[in-house]
Amino acid sequence: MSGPTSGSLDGGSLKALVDVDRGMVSREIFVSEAIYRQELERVFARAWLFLGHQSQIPRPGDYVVSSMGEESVIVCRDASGRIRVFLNSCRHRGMKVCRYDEGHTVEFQCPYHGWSYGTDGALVGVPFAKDAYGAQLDRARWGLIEVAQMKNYKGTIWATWDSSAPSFEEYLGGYKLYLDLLLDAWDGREGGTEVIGGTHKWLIPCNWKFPAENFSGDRYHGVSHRSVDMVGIGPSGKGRRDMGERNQARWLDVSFPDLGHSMIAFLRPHDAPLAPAYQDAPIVADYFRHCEEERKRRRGAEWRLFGGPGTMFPNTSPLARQPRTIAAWHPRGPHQTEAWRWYLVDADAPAEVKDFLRQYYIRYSGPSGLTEQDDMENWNYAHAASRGTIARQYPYNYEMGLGRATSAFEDHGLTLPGVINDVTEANASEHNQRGFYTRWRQLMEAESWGEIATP
Amino acid sequence: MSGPTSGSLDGGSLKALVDVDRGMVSREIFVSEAIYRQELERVFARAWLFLGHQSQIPRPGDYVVSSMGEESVIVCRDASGRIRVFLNSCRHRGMKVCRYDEGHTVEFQCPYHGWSYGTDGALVGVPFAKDAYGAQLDRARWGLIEVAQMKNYKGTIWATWDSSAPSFEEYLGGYKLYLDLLLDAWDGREGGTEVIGGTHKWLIPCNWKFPAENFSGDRYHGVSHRSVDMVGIGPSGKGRRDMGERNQARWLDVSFPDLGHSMIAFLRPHDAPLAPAYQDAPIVADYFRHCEEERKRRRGAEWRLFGGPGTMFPNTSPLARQPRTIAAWHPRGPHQTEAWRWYLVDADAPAEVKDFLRQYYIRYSGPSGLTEQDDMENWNYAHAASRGTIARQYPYNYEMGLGRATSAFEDHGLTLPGVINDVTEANASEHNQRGFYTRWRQLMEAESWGEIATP
Amino acid sequence: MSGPTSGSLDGGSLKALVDVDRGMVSREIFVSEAIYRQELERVFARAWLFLGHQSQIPRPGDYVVSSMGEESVIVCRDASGRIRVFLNSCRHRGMKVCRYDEGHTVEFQCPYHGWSYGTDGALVGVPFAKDAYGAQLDRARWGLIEVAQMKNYKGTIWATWDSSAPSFEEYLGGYKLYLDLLLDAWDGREGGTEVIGGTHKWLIPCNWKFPAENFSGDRYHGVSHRSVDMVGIGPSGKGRRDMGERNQARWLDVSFPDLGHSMIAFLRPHDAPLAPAYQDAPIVADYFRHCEEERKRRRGAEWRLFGGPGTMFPNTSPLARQPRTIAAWHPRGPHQTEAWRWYLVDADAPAEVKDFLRQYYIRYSGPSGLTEQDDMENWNYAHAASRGTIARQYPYNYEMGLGRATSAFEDHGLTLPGVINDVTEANASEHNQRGFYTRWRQLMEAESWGEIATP
Amino acid sequence: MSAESSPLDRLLLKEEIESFLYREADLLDERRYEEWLELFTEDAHYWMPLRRNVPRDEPEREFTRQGVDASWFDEGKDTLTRRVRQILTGIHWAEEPPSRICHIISNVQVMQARPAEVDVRSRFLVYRNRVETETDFLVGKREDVLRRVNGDWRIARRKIVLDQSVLLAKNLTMFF
Amino acid sequence: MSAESSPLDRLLLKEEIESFLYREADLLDERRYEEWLELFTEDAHYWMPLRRNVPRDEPEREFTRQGVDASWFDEGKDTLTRRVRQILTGIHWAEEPPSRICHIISNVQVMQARPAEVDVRSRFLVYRNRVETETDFLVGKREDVLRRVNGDWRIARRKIVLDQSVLLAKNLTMFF
Amino acid sequence: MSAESSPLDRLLLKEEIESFLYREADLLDERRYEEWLELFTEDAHYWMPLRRNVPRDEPEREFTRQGVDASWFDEGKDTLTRRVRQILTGIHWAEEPPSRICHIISNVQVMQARPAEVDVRSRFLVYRNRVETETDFLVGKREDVLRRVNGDWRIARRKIVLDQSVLLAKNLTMFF
Ligand code: FES
Ligand code: FES
Ligand code: FES
Ligand SMILES: [Fe+3]
Ligand SMILES: [Fe+3]
Ligand SMILES: [Fe+3]
Repeated sequence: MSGPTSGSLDGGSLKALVDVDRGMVSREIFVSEAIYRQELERVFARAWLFLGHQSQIPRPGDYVVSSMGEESVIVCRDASGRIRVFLNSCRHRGMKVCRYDEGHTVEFQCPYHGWSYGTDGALVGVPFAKDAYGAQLDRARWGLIEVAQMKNYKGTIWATWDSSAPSFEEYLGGYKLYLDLLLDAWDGREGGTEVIGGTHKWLIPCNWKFPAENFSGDRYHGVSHRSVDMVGIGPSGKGRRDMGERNQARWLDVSFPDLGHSMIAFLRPHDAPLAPAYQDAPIVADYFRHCEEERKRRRGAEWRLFGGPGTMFPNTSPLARQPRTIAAWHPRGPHQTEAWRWYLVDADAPAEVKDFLRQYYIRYSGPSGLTEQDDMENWNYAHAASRGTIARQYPYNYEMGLGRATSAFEDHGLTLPGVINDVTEANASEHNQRGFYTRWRQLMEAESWGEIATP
Repeated sequence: MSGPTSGSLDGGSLKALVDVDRGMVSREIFVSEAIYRQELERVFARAWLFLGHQSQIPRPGDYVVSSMGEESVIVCRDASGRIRVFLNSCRHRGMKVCRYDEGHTVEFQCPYHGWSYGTDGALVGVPFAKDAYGAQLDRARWGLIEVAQMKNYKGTIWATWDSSAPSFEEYLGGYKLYLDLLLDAWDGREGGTEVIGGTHKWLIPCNWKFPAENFSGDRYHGVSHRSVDMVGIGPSGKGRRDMGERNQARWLDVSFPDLGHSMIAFLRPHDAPLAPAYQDAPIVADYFRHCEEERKRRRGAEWRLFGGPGTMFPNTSPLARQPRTIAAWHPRGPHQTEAWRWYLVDADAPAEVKDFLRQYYIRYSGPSGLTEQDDMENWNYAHAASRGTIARQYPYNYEMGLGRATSAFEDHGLTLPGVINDVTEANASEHNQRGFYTRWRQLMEAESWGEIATP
Repeated sequence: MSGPTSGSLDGGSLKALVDVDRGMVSREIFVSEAIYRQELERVFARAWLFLGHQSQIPRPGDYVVSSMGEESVIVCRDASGRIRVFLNSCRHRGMKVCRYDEGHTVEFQCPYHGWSYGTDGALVGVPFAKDAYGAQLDRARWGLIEVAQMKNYKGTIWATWDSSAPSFEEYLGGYKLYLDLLLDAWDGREGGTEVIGGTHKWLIPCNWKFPAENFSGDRYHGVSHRSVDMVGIGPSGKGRRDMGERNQARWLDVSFPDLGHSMIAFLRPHDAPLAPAYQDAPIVADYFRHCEEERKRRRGAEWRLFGGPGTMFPNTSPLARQPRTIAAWHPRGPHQTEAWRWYLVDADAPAEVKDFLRQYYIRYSGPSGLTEQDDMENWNYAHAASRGTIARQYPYNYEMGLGRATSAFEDHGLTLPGVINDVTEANASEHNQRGFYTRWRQLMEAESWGEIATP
Repeated sequence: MSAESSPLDRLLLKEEIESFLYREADLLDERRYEEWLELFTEDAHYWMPLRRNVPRDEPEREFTRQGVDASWFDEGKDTLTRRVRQILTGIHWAEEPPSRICHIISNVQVMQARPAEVDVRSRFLVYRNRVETETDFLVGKREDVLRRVNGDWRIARRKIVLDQSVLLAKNLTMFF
Repeated sequence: MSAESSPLDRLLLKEEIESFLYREADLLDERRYEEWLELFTEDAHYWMPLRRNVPRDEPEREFTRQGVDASWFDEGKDTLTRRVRQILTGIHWAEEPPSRICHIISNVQVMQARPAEVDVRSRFLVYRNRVETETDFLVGKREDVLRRVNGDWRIARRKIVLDQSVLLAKNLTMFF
Repeated sequence: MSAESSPLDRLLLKEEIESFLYREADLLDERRYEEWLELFTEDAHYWMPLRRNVPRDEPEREFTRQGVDASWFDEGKDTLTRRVRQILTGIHWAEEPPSRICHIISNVQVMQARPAEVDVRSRFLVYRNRVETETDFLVGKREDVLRRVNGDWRIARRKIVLDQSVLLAKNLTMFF
């Protein structure tokens, strides 16, 4: 019976499957049914997961439906304006209480027998309550199932089902600096970002870890995107993005192995001018040049740091720069992933800037994006070709850049958190992916958060 | 290997999953693969299942294909006119011997190698029998696999694979009185019903127990059907059905927990006149008024009793009154049900009456029925929203009307069999559903019928 | 976790499922998930499998993609002209390196990160090799995964993943004489066959063993094909094929139980003239008459032997005569098979002959073939009707012709290898099928080839 | 067609009919159900029989009989109207949220033209997608009798032949 | 089209062709196979090649070659007739019970008109549903040469391009 | 349609449009992408919004808004051209090997004709099959504005309404 503890793997077998130190990871963890079930219980039922952005539900009574692991959740603002997150399933017979993607309501009425729940999850309406139930039903115990912890971090909404999970701040740890590269306004002010209306949602026939590890720091798959680089869709009309600022910067693979988070980051020279960007659109170029100067003023040396794609463990991928997006990779069985994609802009950027970015974002990203179409193709057939009896006997290779990282990165007096592999010369490494699987194995082995020493 | 005894659950775990006394039932029993496999072995391979109506196969040689659990069976009349039920699979290499839904034949010839079987199941034809097999093949041992017990009860055909199962009469027990409300003629004569030509067959994406428990006695889901009540499809032009007779009656939830059968029933006042019904069609109204008077004459006080939907354990649902139908909920995996629906009328009712009822039945029932379309929607998404890692940790609530039932129901000298919960005041209860799961657990726990004391 | 040894069945349970001596085989072996997984590991990962024909890849750099078990393999000619067989999965992240069915190349470049492999499987190209990997990556250890043994036998290409498997010659054993009936030129010269361009590939909803055992020697399913016999598609305009030569011959079911191979064979009288054939096409008739005379001259008494369908264990089916084809039955889950079909002709037959045969082959064979369309229908519904809880309790019957075979066949001084059942009188037997399952059980029980004494 | 009518007349008639059926599809898929109802005559009959698997030589057993046996639909304008009203309540859960439906209409043929009526055949592929991933394909044929009612075409009879026996959908909330 | 023909002529011709193809679809789906055969000329050729996955710049390798390589169909009227006869025996198990088949025909184009022949293109979605839940979708294009034989159109050549490589059906008992 | 135009004029216009759309489908499915691009005006706009599940009485929330919200496509001729160029590189892996695509186009309607432009509606079933068994069905509607540019029709605007919310395909490398 596929109950809570079914098929759980002891540390031993996991250690054999995921040997990070030697850079070997078994294909089993991508294709095995049993490992997948354990992931649902030990990763997705415990970890902090990304749900959406506060700008999707500005007013009390606004709600949007999101997903945690395989399950549907309601994210809404209660009457008091607090954001609440509930399992989208009635306590009576489990009916999916809300089948709309978003809207505004005072309560959620179940269409099966009519139990209704307030925006605070309380069971407020029960047909024939007095006559049929009398004292039998203790309403207080039968409200919607709420997440154990919820966090609104700079407008992004996160939650976990596990009350013993570390606080969001602990869970985020030193990664804060890098996540903020996405969430702070371009001019360096805290927060100040919003999402463009409309979330891309689509199905990919691969295990959720393919996109998660790819975004965590795969600088190596240039071949995947050579065709788009040839035709050019970038903000300056060439390539995928503006490379000027990258080319003059140090390339850093930043990982927090004890947290599982990572990002591709860049560090500008301490003494270089701004590289030109957004040359297809003067207004946009002006806006960002202005923002950069503001940011420099506000942040000082830290201004030199800018980000690329990354993954916040387990399945949230911020992309801090070009294009500026955030993705969630929802598991849908071991062989399928449902991808959700949000697009971010500075809330108070001029309309022309938002419009320009929106068009760039969608021609780059997701199933219609010239760039990512090829990622999907590769994840699809990499997964499919790894399922076989023979294939599963051969591990994937994560040796690239083994043993080259430092925990004490410093550049002209600027220190950066995380275990950092400078790949300016190497071009790429699998440092971030190794960090991802280090944390993955830790959660998969542990019976509970208690066993996991917080850094 | 998913053999006969694979994954069988001991009583302990089942007890934890189904706690009827407290009105708690785990979602696992609806979504677990292992529990489903055990149901096929311990419920569907043992219980008496409904197959069809004798009026579908009037003459010797007539046959109709039906279903038991996941498997196809041939229901036919042999040369002697006896009704026989066989597994629809050749003994040689398993070919589905009959791929037609119904017809007339003298034998069933297998299209693969041509073994042919008489309408009595005997292996009557074997190509090259003498030369190829000689004495090797003992034909007597290789006829079609026949059910262990078959019963034609008032025209309805039932069977079980288990020779140690109680007789149909024992299995039916005190529920006879209620099943007869469907099967006897409206005027009180024994039997005398027939089915309208054509069986509705369709797939529902939910576990088979959703419809089974819903029909067993769910008076509580009025919200599901509010839209059809608003537009009105009833025989008097309003609502879903004629409520007059119900409104003046006592509402009884009747369950036989030790059998698993149940029905929503009604008891007229001992002294009230007939409420008007079928006001859209004078001829029909006259017919039923006449029948009710006849019935009163024939049945005396018992006439006061009339029925609604019910479920005869495990998966047969008679609906005794408006609309008068019988349904079988065939399991098709834990997450899918194939519903079959037959429509009943008095065999000797006038053509206008049959015609009126036929149209009412199909605008009410099944996938094109204005009423039941919404049931399917609810069962679909109640099931889907119950599959998740978190959802499965929360039981369904069956507390409604706990501890209010009596085993000694009496009204003005009329006693009724079964454990009865009078919900005239309460409007609804989950008494019948609790009875259903009591029996379900009993069969799932028992190694054999021997372990189950017949009441 | 569905790892290498998961769910493996001990000999005991297999013995109970496959009782060849009594001619009983459980339906479980066709429908059980666990048995299927064990087949992938113990049959398909060990046995010699058919991949294609050398005439598909004449020049160095030519390749064709084929299948072993569930997995895709690349069959190519390396620069030196040697035929090599590789798992079609990149060593880095598993990407399907070649997604084309056939072509010509100097290397296979992976579309994900660009590792490239030579036609000899060597990892020849690694982006940023020096900078990103340096010494970390030992290229010699990360070439494409190559089969353990490969054999080009008279133009047909075979391979096995198991280095401890017997050589192809041992594995083929005495079956050589019969396989050569397909692979030698009609006029008796060794080899000299080629395949027509284009391989039929299609999906059948049944277990792979249905077609495998059917081709192994099912003379008994004439009923399946009665309709095509009535309309006539044979080379002489009547029936399915020319029966003249069969009708005057002895019918032999030839099996090698310790190898699992078998064929339907025929032995001409030692003193009879050639029966007429190909009467629809004089040129073709002349060609074959001429070839037969040549063959008689070359082969002497052995000329009397000609072949029909057969199966070389586990999943390759040569059909030596009319129509002259070879099939591979690729497992695609317990309930699905992907069939591949190649069509053979004498390489130097006249164009008219090749053209005539091509048209005959495809009107007979595969999903558009008037004959085999009905086989697919039977395999589909025989499998489907064998999955149920009750059906699985009843074994299939393989009693036909039990105990009638001899290991010392002789006719007018001509002896033939194999255990032979003369069915000239009996018309049919299940001798060959029993041999197939004897070998099947042997491989399924054995932990390794070491345990299996080679005959 | 009436013998005397010219090829061009026939073509123009067919064009009218085709436009009518395409417009009908628009009304349905844009959820303009009340306008759709107006396309039916007051005495309209809308029927979809059940289908059985029977031997090739017993075609008369394949379809359930009109007016006698059960069917998927056997409607007059009254019940069609109630179905529409039910959807418009906004609490007909099976259509809430509304499905995304596409009527691919093809093979339009005018079989016979009488003074005021024409017999029309067409085929449909009805695609339904709803909520997240729920998807149905319903494929088959329609036989209509269209009647000209003061200048406009109306549907007087529609027989729908669905090419399924076991219905491969949980319900039939869409129209055909 | 021949240069001189007027738009109206072309339109009337196209209408003729369309009606012909729709009528053909009716004959097939109503299992009137013998009437369907009459739509073919005596020298008709009916061909469905196999398809391979090959690089974009090697299109010549994609289809198997007529008269040389294997194919799904490579038929004259004689074998088509035998296929029909086989179905009508009532013991062609693959079509017993008969499948429920629907030919959705679309994108009809008259490419070229010669005195007695026209080149016609069309697309098909062939839906097959049989027994209980068995369902296949076969989608692709047809290239026909229709010939006028004493007043009636006949199919002289039909090339069928199925948009699949591995056939996603257990057999091809239906016609295209 | 413009009031004065005769039924025959309208029919001939519709025929022109239909042929245009069928020819477009041929160019796409034959992978003649550069010729396909020529069918668009220089100022062409090609847009496919996202769809949400919302209550029946809030239809305005169903589609993402043009020029403001995210969408599947929001293209000018420039990006369409880049998409085509990318496919033609031969290393756009998502289309290598090339997919087998079929555009079933139906329900073609000329809604309105202005001097130089017509509003056209049509429906599509886009079938994609690639590599071995990968298969997608994408079904929906198109609203085009076609413009006559020195004698030939060109696509000036195309709005594509896909009848899905969660996209049931891994990518959208095909055109609509
Ligand atoms: S399921 Fe929600 S009220 Fe019953
Ligand atoms: S399977 Fe029925 S005769 Fe062989
Ligand atoms: S998967 Fe092949 S190079 Fe990375
Ligand atoms: Fe990428
Ligand atoms: Fe209900
Ligand atoms: Fe056969």
